[in-house]
Amino acid sequence: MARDPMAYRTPVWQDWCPGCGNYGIVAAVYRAFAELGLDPGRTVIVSGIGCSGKLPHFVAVNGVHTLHGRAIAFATGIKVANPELTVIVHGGDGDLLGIGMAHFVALGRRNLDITVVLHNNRVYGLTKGQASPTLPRGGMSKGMEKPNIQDPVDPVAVALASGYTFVARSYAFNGLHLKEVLKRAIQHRGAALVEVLQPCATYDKVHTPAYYRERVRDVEKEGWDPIVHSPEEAFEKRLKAVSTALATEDRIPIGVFYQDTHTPTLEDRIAARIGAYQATPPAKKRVDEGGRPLISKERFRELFRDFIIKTR
Amino acid sequence: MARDPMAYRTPVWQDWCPGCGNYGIVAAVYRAFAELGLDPGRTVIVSGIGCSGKLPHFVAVNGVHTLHGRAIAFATGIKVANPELTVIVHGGDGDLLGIGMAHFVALGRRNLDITVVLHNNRVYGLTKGQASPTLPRGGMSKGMEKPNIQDPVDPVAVALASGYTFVARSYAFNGLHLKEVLKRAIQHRGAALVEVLQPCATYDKVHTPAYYRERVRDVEKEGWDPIVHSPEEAFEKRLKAVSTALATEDRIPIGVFYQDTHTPTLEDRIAARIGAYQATPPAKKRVDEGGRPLISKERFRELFRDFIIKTR
Amino acid sequence: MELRLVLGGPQGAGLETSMTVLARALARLGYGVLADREYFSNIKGRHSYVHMTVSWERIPRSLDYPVHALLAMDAETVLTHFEDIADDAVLLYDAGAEGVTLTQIPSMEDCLKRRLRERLRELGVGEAVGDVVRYLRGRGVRAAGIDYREVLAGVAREHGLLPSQASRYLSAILVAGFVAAYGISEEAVEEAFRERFRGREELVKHNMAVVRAAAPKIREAVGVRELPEPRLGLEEVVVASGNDAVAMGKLVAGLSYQAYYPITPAADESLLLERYEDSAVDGEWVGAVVLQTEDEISAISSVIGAALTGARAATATSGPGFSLMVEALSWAGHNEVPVVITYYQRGGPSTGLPTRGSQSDLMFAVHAGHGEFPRIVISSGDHEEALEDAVWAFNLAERYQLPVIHLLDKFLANSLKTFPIPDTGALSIDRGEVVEGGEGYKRFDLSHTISPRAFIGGGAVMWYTGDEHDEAGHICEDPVNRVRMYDKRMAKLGLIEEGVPTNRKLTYYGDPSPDVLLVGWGSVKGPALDVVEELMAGGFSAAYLHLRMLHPLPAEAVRQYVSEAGVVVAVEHSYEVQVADLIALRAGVRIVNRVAKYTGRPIYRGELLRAVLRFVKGYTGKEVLTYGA
Amino acid sequence: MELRLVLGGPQGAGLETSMTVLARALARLGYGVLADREYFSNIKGRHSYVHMTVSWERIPRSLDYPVHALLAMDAETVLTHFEDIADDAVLLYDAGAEGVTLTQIPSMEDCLKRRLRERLRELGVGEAVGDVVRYLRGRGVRAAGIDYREVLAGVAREHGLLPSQASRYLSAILVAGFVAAYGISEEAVEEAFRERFRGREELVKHNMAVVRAAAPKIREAVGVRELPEPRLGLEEVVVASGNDAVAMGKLVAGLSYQAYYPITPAADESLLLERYEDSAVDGEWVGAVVLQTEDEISAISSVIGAALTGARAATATSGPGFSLMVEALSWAGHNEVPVVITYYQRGGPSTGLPTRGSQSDLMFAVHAGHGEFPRIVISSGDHEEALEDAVWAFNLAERYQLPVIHLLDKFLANSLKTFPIPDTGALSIDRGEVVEGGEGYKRFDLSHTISPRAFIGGGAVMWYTGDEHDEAGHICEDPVNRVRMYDKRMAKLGLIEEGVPTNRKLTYYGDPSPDVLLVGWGSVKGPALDVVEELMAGGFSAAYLHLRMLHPLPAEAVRQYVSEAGVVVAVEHSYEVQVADLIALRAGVRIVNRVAKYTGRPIYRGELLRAVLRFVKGYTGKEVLTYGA
Ligand SMILES: Cc1ncc(C[n+]2csc(CCOP(=O)(O)OP(=O)(O)O)c2C)c(N)n1
Ligand SMILES: Cc1ncc(C[n+]2csc(CCOP(=O)(O)OP(=O)(O)O)c2C)c(N)n1
Ligand code: SF4
Ligand code: SF4
Ligand SMILES: [Mg+2]
Ligand SMILES: [Mg+2]
Repeated sequence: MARDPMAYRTPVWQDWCPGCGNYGIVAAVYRAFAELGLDPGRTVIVSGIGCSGKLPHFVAVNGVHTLHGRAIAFATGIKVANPELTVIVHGGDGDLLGIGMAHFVALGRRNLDITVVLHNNRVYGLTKGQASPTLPRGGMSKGMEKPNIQDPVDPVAVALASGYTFVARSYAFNGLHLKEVLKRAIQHRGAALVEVLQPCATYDKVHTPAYYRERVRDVEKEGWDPIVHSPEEAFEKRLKAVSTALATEDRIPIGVFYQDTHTPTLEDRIAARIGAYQATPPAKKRVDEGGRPLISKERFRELFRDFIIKTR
Repeated sequence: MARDPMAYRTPVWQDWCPGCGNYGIVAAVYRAFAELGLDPGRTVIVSGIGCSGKLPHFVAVNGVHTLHGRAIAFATGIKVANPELTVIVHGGDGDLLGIGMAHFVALGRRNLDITVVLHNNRVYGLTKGQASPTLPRGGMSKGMEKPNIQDPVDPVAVALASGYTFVARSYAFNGLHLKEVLKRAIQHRGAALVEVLQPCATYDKVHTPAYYRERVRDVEKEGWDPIVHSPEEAFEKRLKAVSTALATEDRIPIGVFYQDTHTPTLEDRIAARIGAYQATPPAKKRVDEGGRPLISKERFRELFRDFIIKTR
Repeated sequence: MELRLVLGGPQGAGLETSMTVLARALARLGYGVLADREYFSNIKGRHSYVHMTVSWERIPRSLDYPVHALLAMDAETVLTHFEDIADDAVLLYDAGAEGVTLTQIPSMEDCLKRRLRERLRELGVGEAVGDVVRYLRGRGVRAAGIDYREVLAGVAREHGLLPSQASRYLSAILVAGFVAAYGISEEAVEEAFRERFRGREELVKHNMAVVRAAAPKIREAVGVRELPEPRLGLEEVVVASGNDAVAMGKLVAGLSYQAYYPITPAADESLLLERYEDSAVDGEWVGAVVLQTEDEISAISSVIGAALTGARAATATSGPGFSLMVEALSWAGHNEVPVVITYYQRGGPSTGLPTRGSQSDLMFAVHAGHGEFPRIVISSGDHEEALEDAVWAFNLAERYQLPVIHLLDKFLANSLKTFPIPDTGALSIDRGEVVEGGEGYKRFDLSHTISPRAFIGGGAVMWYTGDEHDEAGHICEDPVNRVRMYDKRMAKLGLIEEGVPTNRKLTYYGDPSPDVLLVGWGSVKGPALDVVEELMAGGFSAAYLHLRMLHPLPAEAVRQYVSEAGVVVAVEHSYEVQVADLIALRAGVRIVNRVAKYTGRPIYRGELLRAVLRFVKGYTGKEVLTYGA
Repeated sequence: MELRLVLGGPQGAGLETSMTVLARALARLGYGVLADREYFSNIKGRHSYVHMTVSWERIPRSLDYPVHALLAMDAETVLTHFEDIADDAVLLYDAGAEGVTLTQIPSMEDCLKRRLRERLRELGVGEAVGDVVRYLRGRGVRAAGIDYREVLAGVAREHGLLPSQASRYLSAILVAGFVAAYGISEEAVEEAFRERFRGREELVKHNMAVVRAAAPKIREAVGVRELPEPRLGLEEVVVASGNDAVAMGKLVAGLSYQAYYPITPAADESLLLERYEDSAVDGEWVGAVVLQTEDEISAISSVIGAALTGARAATATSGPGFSLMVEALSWAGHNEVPVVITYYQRGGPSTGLPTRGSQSDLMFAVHAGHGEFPRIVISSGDHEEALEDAVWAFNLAERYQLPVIHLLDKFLANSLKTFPIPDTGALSIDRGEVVEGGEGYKRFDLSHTISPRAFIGGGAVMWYTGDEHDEAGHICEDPVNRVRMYDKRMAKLGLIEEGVPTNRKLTYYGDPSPDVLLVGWGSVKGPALDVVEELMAGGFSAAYLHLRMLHPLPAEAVRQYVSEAGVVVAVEHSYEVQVADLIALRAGVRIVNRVAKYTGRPIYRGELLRAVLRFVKGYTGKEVLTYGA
């Protein structure tokens, strides 16, 4: 089942800046995919717009590089239409938590089996370093004229408030940890968030590799158990996960904070509505019979009988 | 200072359904405004689209009935441009927590001094009763063909995760409680959320007045102290507020869950950047001098000296 | 040849039930029915009415005034419509409301109140319902004043109901009015009630009790004028709204994914699809997954995603929602993704008149989206066309690999019509060139204008991006590649011009070189055809050019038709009559005579005829139609 | 008369500094400068270049090839541009990169690599930089091969820097190249560095050390050809980008609120406004509050909100962002709110070529939004116009109470230009009719086409809604009110047609009844004027019709100009040449000759001249321009 990580690398030149955390992320992706033995033809990376958004072009699985903030929405259609696919979203902090916040929350409410990898570099990289929704108030990147006047939002807290059933944080240059977390997230059935702390080498002179190296702490190693053992436990666990995940000036927790396997996925919920869904999802539905509709006039009469009236 | 509540009522016919919770809300608005003695010319109600969105037409203060999901965004421009105004947003649960979620979260990050009144009727009223983001999974309104397959989101939890500094819940037909909470929210300096449980008489046959009457509990009466007494306390208080606010099948907490007066408002933050802001906000900035720009050629030369080069 | 009527009452009081029951009963009896529903953006209480044409000779295509019957649930209906009725019309009203005056109707908008007050003063009529009824009686109207409360109380007593329960059957009195005045079979009506309240037999019973209680009194008051025997010769008909027809068409097309965000007047289409989600024929799934998304941006984005996997995917919306879809539309155009957007126009701008009709989004639909990319815009003139075009939309989308906008409107969406069962078996399904892909597959292979399409999940690996791309789908900013890819995309417009037969893109009705040519699209079709018929019956040489593909426009054919006609008149439910602008833009001919209606109400046959006759008599310029409450 | 040059290197390596320093030094010496910046959607590493025209006779208006100097930071620049240079041009390159071959340049896109490989084979030239330099030398090019590493190492040694620190001064070598080859004063350059690195004197010192170290070697290699003395006669100039010019114009206009969401090529405008947020003149605040919002929907919505309170409010964006603003645009049009949207076009569709230019959003800007409502679309042809029009935009918005779209493009946004200080004191500020309001104030008073505007917060109470409204701003669905309000709004278009002088809406340059008339807008102006000049110098009768108000279009004047000319050619940075379509639509004349460029690169003078000459010689149809890397 396991494959060669480098088989997942496309020949496309990776045009991120030297030292960018995205190199760490894509490397972990190659290894996670290889260890999971993902079939490139049955795997899709869906991305938004930003430095992070370029990632699918560097990975030799299907890639859909969408619109700023909309990766989750595109991915939703892909996954619902063909639930056999492994669907992974890569997006920036601006992309997912700013313009795309409505979709980010909606995914939690659906618990669709998608993994969201959030490249948190605290800036808008590709537009030259403006503040993103994770930059602390008062913070100032190299691309800004004035210090930030907006407060940051914590993706872990929002994900937990929105219904994600797998919530984790990792760090771009902790390759092993990130790879393992990605694997667990992909293997989890349900909406998964992996926030990745990603240094922006060009615009963020504060949250550097040195900064993170000193501060990250693996809470699972410290004994945190993210598993929801019974549905009743979920609410309390979520609250505790929020405190466990809380980052402070000198301690940034990484690890899986929360995993709940009791909540049905959207696919399960649809399957409960539509008998044929599992065997014949939308992508595989037969549409015609020799170039003619399956619903012939006779079948039309049958199917829409409620609308049809025989005249006297 | 206090005025006659009925002075705040416009002659416009209120075309909500008989029994609609919105009648309770608008009545509480009249009374809260009257008791606060709000100046109609200096007060603005900004609403989204929905049954709830019609409210400004029934209140004799400035009314801006905007687009579906965008009331907070419009209100942001109004308030930033003229911080002297009292700005109150009224929106539906679909409006604020679905299509408008990105703005809902962004307001928390800014802590702009706006009060958001969320009419939570668990349905899309004006489009005839589809599921809103607060309808429980499996729930089914009278407008739906099939039971809901999406999980609800709790506005209180999201607001607390987003940085709102005043977070409360009340009930449309508990007029006294609602009026008091509205008053406290309006008086609070900073982003305030008041979730109002609002029975939809036409589409929701579950969350009826009887349902709520039995279940609502005033947590403040039960001893909950929502005040953040020092900035250090904020994080813990937020977590406790989430558990305090948790609604279950037989207990729905109402009251103020959280109030933090230590975080500067967006107005404060702008004023720290721009000396003139408090005295001369954008709405009052002088634009011309006798039909000519304030920035004459001479002043242009001075202001943009960095761009101007004297040739040799 | 036809009977016209208005049923009116407060929104939420059962008017839709009366409409459906009457339409279905009449269909069963062999009549053709067309019914338009007019209502406010309101759930309960505002004035709402149904304007219906019943024909014994054909399936009606248009509506007109004056009506032959006004069946009023409340005072507001009588006062609002009293001038809409013919001199010998039937008027059914609540005798208990005779004393109600204009002032006592809070739900009526002030400006209408002011206008009515003035008009009544002009006529020397008082402001109470009773005054108006007296005035109408004087004009020859056959009025039946029935005490509705009394009727309902009687039924309540008889069936052991509370008064509040009985009030739910108010709308059955209107049904009784029709049944009584036109000698309609009570059986047909009962069957219609039974279909409407499937499995809730007590509702059928109580409704029929009301009908039976009220009918004799009404008959007594107005007498019976039996409807002529129907001569349509149909053995079975579909009775459906435009929303229903499109949903049916989509299922026939093989739709398997629809994402939507609720909005008037599109949402009902998605609700019907939801009802059919789990449907099968001969054991095979023929439904679609229907997902209510968090907004329209998500709806269209997820539809694009689904289409990439090979699903026939669509969304349905109206103006505000479409505005939000514009960014993703451009992505779909750029990435050559076959998606269908069913776009029901309503009164704009902005929220506008959200429950009223319009055709004012044509130029927007044609030009929406930044940058240049091919799209197709089609439209349908009636329920039958809408059903058929819903299939066509997917075929075009997949053959040409682009977004297709199916431009409809509220008039169609919400009007109920009887029409023959479509011969869906004769329609074709065209999926365009689909391949498995495999090793080295290039999604944007430049050796074809339309590169063979593989589905994500089918085994091949491919890339899509909103950036300009190379053949594999990777970002590429090279200027030479840019021109080749840009040309490839834009060349589709030429392929469509050649590849789709002109007679599928437009229909021409009437005299070949007419003295008067009407030009229109969408819901203009019905009244236009009827007016052309009347003109021809009056000895004029007339024709109607009906456009079904608006972009790319069959410009050459349009130019020819327009240049061969005498007086040319463009007709549209809008201010600008945008179709004339579009023709100027594409075909280079300027149509100066324009008939515009932008009150949000449909174009009525009579007002259109009068306007056209003015043009025939030499007037040039714009005529604005305004009839209708 | 002019000197043309290209400076190239990897994105993020200081090219912008070289451009700014050179432009400012040249400006100080009295030359006119225009510099276009071409770059990928990338932060570091992709090939980027500056294309500059330096003139001693006037302020340059257009760019052209071949260039007289190519100053290359890296191998990719040499290989990409080697055919862009004149036979006796100066070439500065890194001797240390002579051995670098095509294959060794990962940042170069594959298709370019393939093309170059083929071309070099054709020319019989090897694939290494050294081979190409030898070939160019053979053609007469004066090449200076300088070992960049050595130069930097020397400076590093001298100033005690680490090699990694010294590498930050690479771009100074390009400055040295120019200084050396054209005998530019080192003082002027030093001053420019000082302005660029205000207060960071060590950066000035190190950069100048590099310049002084490299210049003699370059001079030695290529000799000095001094630039002619400038004859422009300006005592002072502004050196600014188009983004800067618009920001300045907005502040002159009295902007007090700008909300934006970062997007190329608009964001720099907002950053400049942010820098001036706290500015005052004579103790009075002249800055604007600048808010970075969560998306473009929020940006435009908050701008509308701010405008309602009386602020002059604006946003700036490009295609993807504008697409998201469309719904709110319709609200603003409906509610008669004066807002300004500065719309910088870039290459579409979708993300397209996000850092390249285009003019392909014209029809979208004119038709964006559901429903019908008046708007104004204006555009500017150069920096001076852009600054002035930024003021005009607010005046139009407030006088006519509607949204104004100021349509610009990336070419303008990112090009640096020298221009005279605008006489802002002579501009007018027109706020339209503003009242206090007070008791009984009606925002949409129907006794005026443009109802007097009161501000929220000024004391009066008023209502706004996206629904159709009555005079007070309350929802109203009445058909009679509907028509009156609709007519009132749409009538503004007529007022604008009459009220704004034609010569403000368009500018006509050249012969009155010319044999060749070019028609264009925006960034077409520069090359078009230069081509007209060249044509006239060559004895042709020629003219250029420059459109500044595109909607409502001054149709009558356009029709007249077009019909009086011989050959008419529409020019645009797009595929369709949409301006010709717009003219067909509004003025009823069809321009068949079209010059299109859609590679994302600007139209160059020479290629435009050649295309126009083909039309002059009788060709009709479309000419596609493609020059430029
Ligand atoms: C609708 C829209 N608005 C703005 C942009 C411009 N834009 C491109 S990338 C980007 C921000 C990227 O920031 P983030 O999402 O954090 O990604 P990063 O580059 O940091 O990985 C923006 C605003 C866009 N492409 N589309
Ligand atoms: C962009 C857009 N999409 C859809 C609609 C249609 N619409 C009108 S009201 C409404 C939902 C209202 O639900 P909610 O916000 O909960 O308000 P309520 O009516 O329940 O008070 C929708 C979807 C719209 N007006 N605009
Ligand atoms: S700008 Fe920052 S995030 Fe983007 S590629 Fe460079 S280092 Fe990475
Ligand atoms: S539909 Fe529901 S929310 Fe809307 S007015 Fe009626 S009762 Fe109220
Ligand atoms: Mg980021
Ligand atoms: Mg609601």
